[in-house]
Amino acid sequence: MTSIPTSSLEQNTPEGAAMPADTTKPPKPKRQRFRFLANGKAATGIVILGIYILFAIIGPWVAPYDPGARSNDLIQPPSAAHWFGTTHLGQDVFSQVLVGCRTVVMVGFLAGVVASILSVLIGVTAGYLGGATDDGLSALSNVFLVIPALPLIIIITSVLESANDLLVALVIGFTSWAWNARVLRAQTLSLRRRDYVEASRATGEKTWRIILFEILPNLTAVIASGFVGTVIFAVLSEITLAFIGVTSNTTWNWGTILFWAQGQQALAQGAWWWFVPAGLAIAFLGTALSLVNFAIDEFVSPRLRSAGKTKVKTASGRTVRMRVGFTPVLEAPAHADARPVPSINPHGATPVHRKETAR
Amino acid sequence: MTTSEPVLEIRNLNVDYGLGPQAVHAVRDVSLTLHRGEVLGLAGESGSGKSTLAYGMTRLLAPPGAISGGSVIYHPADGEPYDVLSLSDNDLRGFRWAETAIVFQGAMNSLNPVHKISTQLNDVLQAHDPKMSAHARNARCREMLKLVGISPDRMEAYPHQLSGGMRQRVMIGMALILQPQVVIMDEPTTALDVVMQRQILGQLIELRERLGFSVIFITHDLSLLVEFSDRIAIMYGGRIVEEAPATALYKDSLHPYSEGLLGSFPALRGPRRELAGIPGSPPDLKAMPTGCSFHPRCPKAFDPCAETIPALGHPDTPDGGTRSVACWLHPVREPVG
Amino acid sequence: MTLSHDTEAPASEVVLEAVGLTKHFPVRRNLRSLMSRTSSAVHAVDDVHLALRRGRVVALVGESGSGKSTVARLLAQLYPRTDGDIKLHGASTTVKGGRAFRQYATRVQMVFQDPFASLNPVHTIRYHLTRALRIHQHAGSDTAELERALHELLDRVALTPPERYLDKFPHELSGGQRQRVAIARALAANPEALLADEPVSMLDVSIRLGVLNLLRDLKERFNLAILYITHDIASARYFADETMVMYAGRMVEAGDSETVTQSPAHPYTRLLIDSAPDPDRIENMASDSTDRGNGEPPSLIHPPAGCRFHPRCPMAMPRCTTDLPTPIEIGDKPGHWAACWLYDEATVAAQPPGSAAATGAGGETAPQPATAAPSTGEAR
Amino acid sequence: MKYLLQRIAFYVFTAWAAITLNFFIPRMVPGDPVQSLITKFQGQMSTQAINSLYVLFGLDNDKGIWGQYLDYWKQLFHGDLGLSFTFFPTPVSEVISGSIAWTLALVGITTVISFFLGTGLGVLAGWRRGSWTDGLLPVTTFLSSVPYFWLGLIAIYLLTGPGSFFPSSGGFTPGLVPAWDQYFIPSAIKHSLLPAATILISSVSGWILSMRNMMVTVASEDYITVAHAKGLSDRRVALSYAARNALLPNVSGFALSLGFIVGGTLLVEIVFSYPGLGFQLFLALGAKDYPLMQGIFLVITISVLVANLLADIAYLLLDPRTRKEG
Amino acid sequence: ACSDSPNANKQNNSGAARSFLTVGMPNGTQPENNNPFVGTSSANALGYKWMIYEPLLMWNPVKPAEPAKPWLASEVKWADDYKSVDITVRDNATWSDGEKLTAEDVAYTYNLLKSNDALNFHAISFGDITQDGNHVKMTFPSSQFVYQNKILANYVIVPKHVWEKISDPATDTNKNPVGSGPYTLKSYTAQGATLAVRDGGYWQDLPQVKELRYTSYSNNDTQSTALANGECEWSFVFIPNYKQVFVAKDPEHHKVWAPGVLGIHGLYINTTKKPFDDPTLRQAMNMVINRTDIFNQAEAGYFHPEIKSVTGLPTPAGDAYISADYKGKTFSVDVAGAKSMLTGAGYTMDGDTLKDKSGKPVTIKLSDPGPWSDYQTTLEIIKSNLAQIGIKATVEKPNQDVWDANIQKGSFEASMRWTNGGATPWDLYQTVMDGALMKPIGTAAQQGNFGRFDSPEATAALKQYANAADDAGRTAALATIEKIFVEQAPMLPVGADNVGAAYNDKYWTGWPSDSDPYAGQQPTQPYALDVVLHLKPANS
Ligand SMILES: Nc1ncnc2c1ncn2[C@@H]1O[C@H](COP(=O)(O)OP(=O)(O)OP(=O)(O)O)[C@@H](O)[C@H]1O
Ligand SMILES: Nc1ncnc2c1ncn2[C@@H]1O[C@H](COP(=O)(O)OP(=O)(O)OP(=O)(O)O)[C@@H](O)[C@H]1O
Ligand SMILES: [Mg+2]
Ligand SMILES: [Mg+2]
Repeated sequence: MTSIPTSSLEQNTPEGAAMPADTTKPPKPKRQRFRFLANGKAATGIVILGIYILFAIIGPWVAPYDPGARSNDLIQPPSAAHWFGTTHLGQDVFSQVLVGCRTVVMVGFLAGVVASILSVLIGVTAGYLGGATDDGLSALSNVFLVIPALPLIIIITSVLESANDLLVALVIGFTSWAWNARVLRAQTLSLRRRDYVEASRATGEKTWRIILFEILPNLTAVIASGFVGTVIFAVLSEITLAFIGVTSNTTWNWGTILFWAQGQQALAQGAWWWFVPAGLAIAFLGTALSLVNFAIDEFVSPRLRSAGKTKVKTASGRTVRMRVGFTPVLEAPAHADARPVPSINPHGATPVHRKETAR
Repeated sequence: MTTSEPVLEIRNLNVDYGLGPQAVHAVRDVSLTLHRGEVLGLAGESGSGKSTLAYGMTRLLAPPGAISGGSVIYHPADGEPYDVLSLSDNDLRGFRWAETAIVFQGAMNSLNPVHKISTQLNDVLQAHDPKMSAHARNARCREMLKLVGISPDRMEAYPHQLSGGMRQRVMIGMALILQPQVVIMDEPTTALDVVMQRQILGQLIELRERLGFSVIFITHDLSLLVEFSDRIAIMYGGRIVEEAPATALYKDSLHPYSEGLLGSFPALRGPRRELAGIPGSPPDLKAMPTGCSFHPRCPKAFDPCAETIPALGHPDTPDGGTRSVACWLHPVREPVG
Repeated sequence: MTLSHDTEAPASEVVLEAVGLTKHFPVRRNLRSLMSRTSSAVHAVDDVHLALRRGRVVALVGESGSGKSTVARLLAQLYPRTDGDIKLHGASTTVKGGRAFRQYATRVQMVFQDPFASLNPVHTIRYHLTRALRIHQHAGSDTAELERALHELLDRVALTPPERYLDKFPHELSGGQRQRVAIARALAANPEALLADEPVSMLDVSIRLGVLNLLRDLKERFNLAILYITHDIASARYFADETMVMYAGRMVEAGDSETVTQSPAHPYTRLLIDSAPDPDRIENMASDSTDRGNGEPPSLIHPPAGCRFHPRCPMAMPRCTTDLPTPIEIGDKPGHWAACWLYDEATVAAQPPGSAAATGAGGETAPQPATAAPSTGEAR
Repeated sequence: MKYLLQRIAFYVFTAWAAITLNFFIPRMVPGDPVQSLITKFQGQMSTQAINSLYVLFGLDNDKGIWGQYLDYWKQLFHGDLGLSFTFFPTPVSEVISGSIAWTLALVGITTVISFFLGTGLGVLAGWRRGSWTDGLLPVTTFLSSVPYFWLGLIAIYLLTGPGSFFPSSGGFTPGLVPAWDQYFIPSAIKHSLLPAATILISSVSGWILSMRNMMVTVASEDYITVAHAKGLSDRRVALSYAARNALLPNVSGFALSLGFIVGGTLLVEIVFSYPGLGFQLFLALGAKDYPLMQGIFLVITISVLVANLLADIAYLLLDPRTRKEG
Repeated sequence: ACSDSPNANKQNNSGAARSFLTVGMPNGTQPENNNPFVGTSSANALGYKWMIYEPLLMWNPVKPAEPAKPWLASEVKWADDYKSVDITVRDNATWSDGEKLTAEDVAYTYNLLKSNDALNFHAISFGDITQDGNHVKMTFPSSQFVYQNKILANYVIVPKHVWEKISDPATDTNKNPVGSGPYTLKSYTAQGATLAVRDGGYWQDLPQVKELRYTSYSNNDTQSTALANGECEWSFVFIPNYKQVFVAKDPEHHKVWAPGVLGIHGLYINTTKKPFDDPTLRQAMNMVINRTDIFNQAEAGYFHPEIKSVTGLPTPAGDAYISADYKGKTFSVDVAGAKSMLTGAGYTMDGDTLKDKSGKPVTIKLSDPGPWSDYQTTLEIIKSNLAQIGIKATVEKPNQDVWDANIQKGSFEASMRWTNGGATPWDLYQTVMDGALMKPIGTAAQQGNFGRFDSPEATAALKQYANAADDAGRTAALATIEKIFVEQAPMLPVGADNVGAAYNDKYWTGWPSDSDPYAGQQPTQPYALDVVLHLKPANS
């Protein structure tokens, strides 16, 4: 073998034996951006969420009636004219649900964004910087954790005279970041001494860039699930507040519908159509968000992105389950040369009990 | 120590990652026989499928790994041989550790961080012999720890309280606690300095002498293999390309890849010699070259190499009966498997 | 493609120097010791002196956990040091962060031990390298230039064709490929000193050889000063100009690589060299495979007094248990020293070597040193 | 020692900050307890009563807010929480002690059950990924997203009524006196079934989800494969190896959720007319009953802090690695 | 478990005739407090204080003009100027601890009120209180005509020998109440109180209900559910669509009675805000409010009986007070009339929008706290009513505290609110129009005149009514008051307070009704005792 002191290993390839993988133009990196949607759950979630967002945007325009308009059809069950029936004032429940969608979605997402930003700012900063900053910020988030959120929201919304949706969203956002901040801080603590963070520091990255581009992407799953959790929490809070009549919002949301329905004892009156749709609408929104959450983990981690399904069909049509500890054997072993394999005797000092005869 | 009696026969084993067209064939058509009492070294390019082979034959590969063909015949000390791959889950559980134990690549992650060493040792005994008394179990655990040179008073320690070397030895002790016939060790010493490495291996060899189990030893460190194992198998691109007694392989390797490997490691002692690497880069498992997967890098490649995959067989050499190779340069007398 | 024993590089300028470098990691106590007032620390690195010169490679070997990586990180100023000094071109430097740290980073780069951990799993190779280039203003002014720089980098570490790797995520690469990416990232800064922490540990021997060749080439072409940390002493012999041996946080021996590997002076070095597997002496293995290296590495929280190796040393003398050995010139080759009382003639005269040696575990007898002046382990 | 002192100092500081906030925030609300009382009784209380109420509540002598703050701390140090306005002149401590047992019994037990049930199901769902348990997730997600007052009201509508087994409200049959006897206990249990089920249904899925996710993560750890390789039974691997390790985050979540028992159940108590503390807090908010609010906030603050401390300790006990790092 | 369990006798009451009555109020959890003078006590909130303690007189608000029945007082004589009263105390009443009830106790009680502002929750200014044998004589600095029932029928008498030992009667929770009523407190739990009938010694026949079980429900919903389920037999609570929610559940026994009284609910208008300072505009608004809709849709057809008389006085309680001018004059929706009245006064209709004299569109903000759903519904209806004359109304739902502050400080445009109530129309008119209560905008007017209605005439007439020496003077004053109220429309009356209840006569009959309105029916008011005394087992 000749000795060629060069820097490149590859140059040394014996001529004529070119490497197929090297000479062919590498395939365009195909990042399956929408792989995410291949996941059934995530796709369902996205679709439902899409519908909600669509209605949040167009709801007020497509609503068949003015949600507050009285009519003479008092407490009517669902009909062609009123899909979800009417209220004690003859208002159209369907229109109320449609129109209410906007504030619910708006408040939920705004609060989610506010809380997520705060929790990231405070949690990650505390975790990454450590020291006195950490102590201070941790104490702050502990205080916010200790203050009961719902009462605080009630108090704050009552201090602010004309509490509109925006305000409610902000208040919810400002009072519900602490839990996530805690989680993020713990997570950051474990990340900040990771080699790749140290490595990018050693490369000469600036601190803000390290936080933003090295640490944050690895927290995406946590942030996302925190965000989803906060959105659900915010929606539930908003609706609860409206339901108990604390918020003074004059606009419609599903909590307002439930407030009226409950104030008029809709269920006891037999007017289930007044009470049920809004609750279901909330539940489906929450479900959609959770479903999306399931897939976020996979989506943000390049490693998990390639992880396969759990159940697979083999060529011969059998279904095998991919599971840890028991690698599936895809083909039923049928070896012409396999020796006959009789049942096994327990052996030696370590008895092995087997019920079944191996084939 | 070594007999010619087989204890584990791997036949035409194929292991894939993923399914269908996406599948990566990480182990292809591997046939390998482990004899009673021998240390079989497994070396090869990184990514050539050594770990996959080790986990595949015990069905321990994590998803998306799947076994797509072949059989693993186990010969118990007494009784008839059987195919490990077709055992039911329950039988497989009984088989594991009692017959074949594995020391995994990273000792750090092999021990459950929240359980004491004693618990983890005890677990094995309890699972395989529920009737054993607690006292007897405890005695056995102590014995095992002593055997691997860990003072039994460390029984109640948690894994993080032990050094890497100690953890490694705990794993070795655990692997031997049921006196299995086969111990598979996957790069058990890569992270350790040579002193520690030698210490552990020395103990292992000594134990083998006493207990008579067989070892499959996976490592990149060829010199270590030559020193410690009876036979060495070299893997490349998911296949076994050569298999021979350790000294025979070291002195006179037949496959150009083995030659390349042996020519690449620097010697610590003796005059400095020229090191020749293997040119080219490892094959892409997804786009394997046709024919012999080593041919694009092989300095001796000739016509058939690019076309047909050479079969592993006993070569036509004087010691051909004890070794096998898969290379067109060496006409095969008799195929293996 | 060869690692040839090339001609001695001219003794040249010191780029980076460690003077009495010390690092103690405070340990958090457990519940029980919460109550006691003692605060303890891991003595990871104690009083380490080391100099990296232009165009030369210094190998750092030693047992695992002896503080090699810590030395590298200290030199990269990733850890604040407990004591000692780091001199860059003779000037004492302490940088904690901010601009000064980044300035330092352009001159001293580090390759981390574990390429699985040191590449951010969410970023592509392109991102990693682009950042490195950008930070050190080697990215050029437009995308074409950047692309060229990226290609050049990957070419340098023999990841060709570059397009095949640029857009991959770390987990899609093999260990060896990652290690090369890590090296490429360090090279992007065009540093003066490269701290390479076990850069080839995960590679099979053939690839390992390729990477070392690359480093050697770079060293020669760019006059790089390299610190090469490894467990593979044989590669240190071939690749490094100078080899230093660490044990339990302390330097125990240093000298010209060939000398240190062929005629080790310190008992620990000898143990290390003897332990290294060598296929050429298989025949002798059976006889002495059992009697080496017994005993545990010492606790670094409560390191042994005197020489830290004395509990395991077959030739320990009473003095070894009390007095910290100072570096003593061996005299066979210039610059070869060992921190061992065996080379202090006065001590050896007063106290026979081995007189304080611990009897090996399992009643094994310690190997008898042939002479006080240790023989070089010439290949048998 | 220093560590312990640091922790204690940290908790003391947090407690101080939270209590201070709890003092000031309610007082930022416009209006005062007397007006709230009058509006609460909408016409049933004449406006002439205003003066007598100011005198009664001791609000007639003006003290600056700082003076009140100091007084509050003075009171606290004497273990005195003051007199409630809404239930004047009942001492706050009496109001709280009267209802806290109900909250603890209903929500406490339910939280514990929910945690164990959810964690158990989560273990199952994570371990048997790809089996029927996958169907569990959408269902529980759906249930957890339902506002629980809504669920409770539907339950009341569907399941209670004349002749139904389930009572619609209250903690026990009116006329009974709390006592450990064969009349009261069954009655109390019967009354707690629906509210408990409501809380359970809407909270259990959180535990299921987090446990499942942790299980999935842990299942890919090497030591799980090793456990399988050891030939341990599936149960043993699932419980002693996977679940045991996956449990850690859930445990700290659980400890914190214990802290939120008091504050978090307002609506169940309202909907089912359950005589608990959450509802008291709601009333106190509406009535601007500062002493009662502060008292309940204090209980919440202390319970959250204690829960935090417990979480710290639980972690220390459960994860030997943290024991090393503190 | 154990035989001495306090619940031992509780379970076997299903077979024989029912001996207990379940009473509920939607007041939330109540800690035990039996102090009858403290409005916040559980005894007051649930109303059981009226079963333990008794007043001197029993007054029936359903027939306010009728004199109150003697109760602990066997006779009451007011001076003509209503500045003093002479009370004869009944001599056959005993306290539940066996002591005799004497005039000394009565004098003690009133002296307690006099010397204790905190207990004197009707803010009565007492003069001298003297006792002489079984007589008690009280004097007052001013005429107490309008307050007479508050003084004698609303304060209960407490035993001197018990209360003189109490150090601070205002903060005592009176854990062992000793009263003259037919019931004693048997047990108290967080959910409510249980009262047992006395063994004897009551000055009248003991009631047939042996046990009263009071439960405090968390809110209206739970209370009405309990009523509908039959768990609770008697309560005063707003039940939406009560016919379906409550009555239909057991039409034979589930009943609601809701007589109106002299206290009303209406839309207060801030008379300082332009253009609502113009009585014409207010009157026009008054003309378009659809009170029937409000009654049926917002008040469930019963809760706030519809006000028909233009004087704002409810029928039948107020019938006797309607002045001759307005007898028979009732509200009716008259959109056209309102419009023409407005255009006549210089307003213009621009399409659907009403413009005031300066040409600005007339808009109004209606506000009430969100949780008051009947008011909210009322506002919604008013909003659409006002739209008919081109007034664009918006409904706001400020937080209750904010609303409260706004109302008192006069920073509102219009809001539904209640008035005080009493034995005469004086209380309700005073709340709306009394200039003496008026405060400048921005200063809290706590007692009334929230709309800042500035009418010296009205103020004078109110004062005259309260202090008049004879009926003629009162009638004249009232006529003036009503005239101002009708013509200036400072507040648009909508519904009356009711003193009825929702009840269940499956086990107990004898409840007051339209045919026999012997008392009001709220379980928390003084007459509750009178009601209980009338109850008889249904199957007897
Ligand atoms: N989850 C996976 N999906 C796809 N390919 C995989 C996966 N895991 C491993 N592989 C591929 O399978 C091949 C064999 O891997 P294996 O771990 O057996 O190699 P090895 O010989 O043990 O290498 P090393 O010496 O580095 O441990 C590798 O090329 C690797 O890229
Ligand atoms: N951050 C830290 N905190 C506490 N102790 C540490 C820390 N980092 C390293 N140590 C300890 O310092 C000692 C030296 O560690 P170091 O990583 O430098 O060893 P090394 O020589 O690089 O070992 P290896 O060959 O295994 O990489 C070890 O005992 C280690 O446990
Ligand atoms: Mg491997
Ligand atoms: Mg290291």
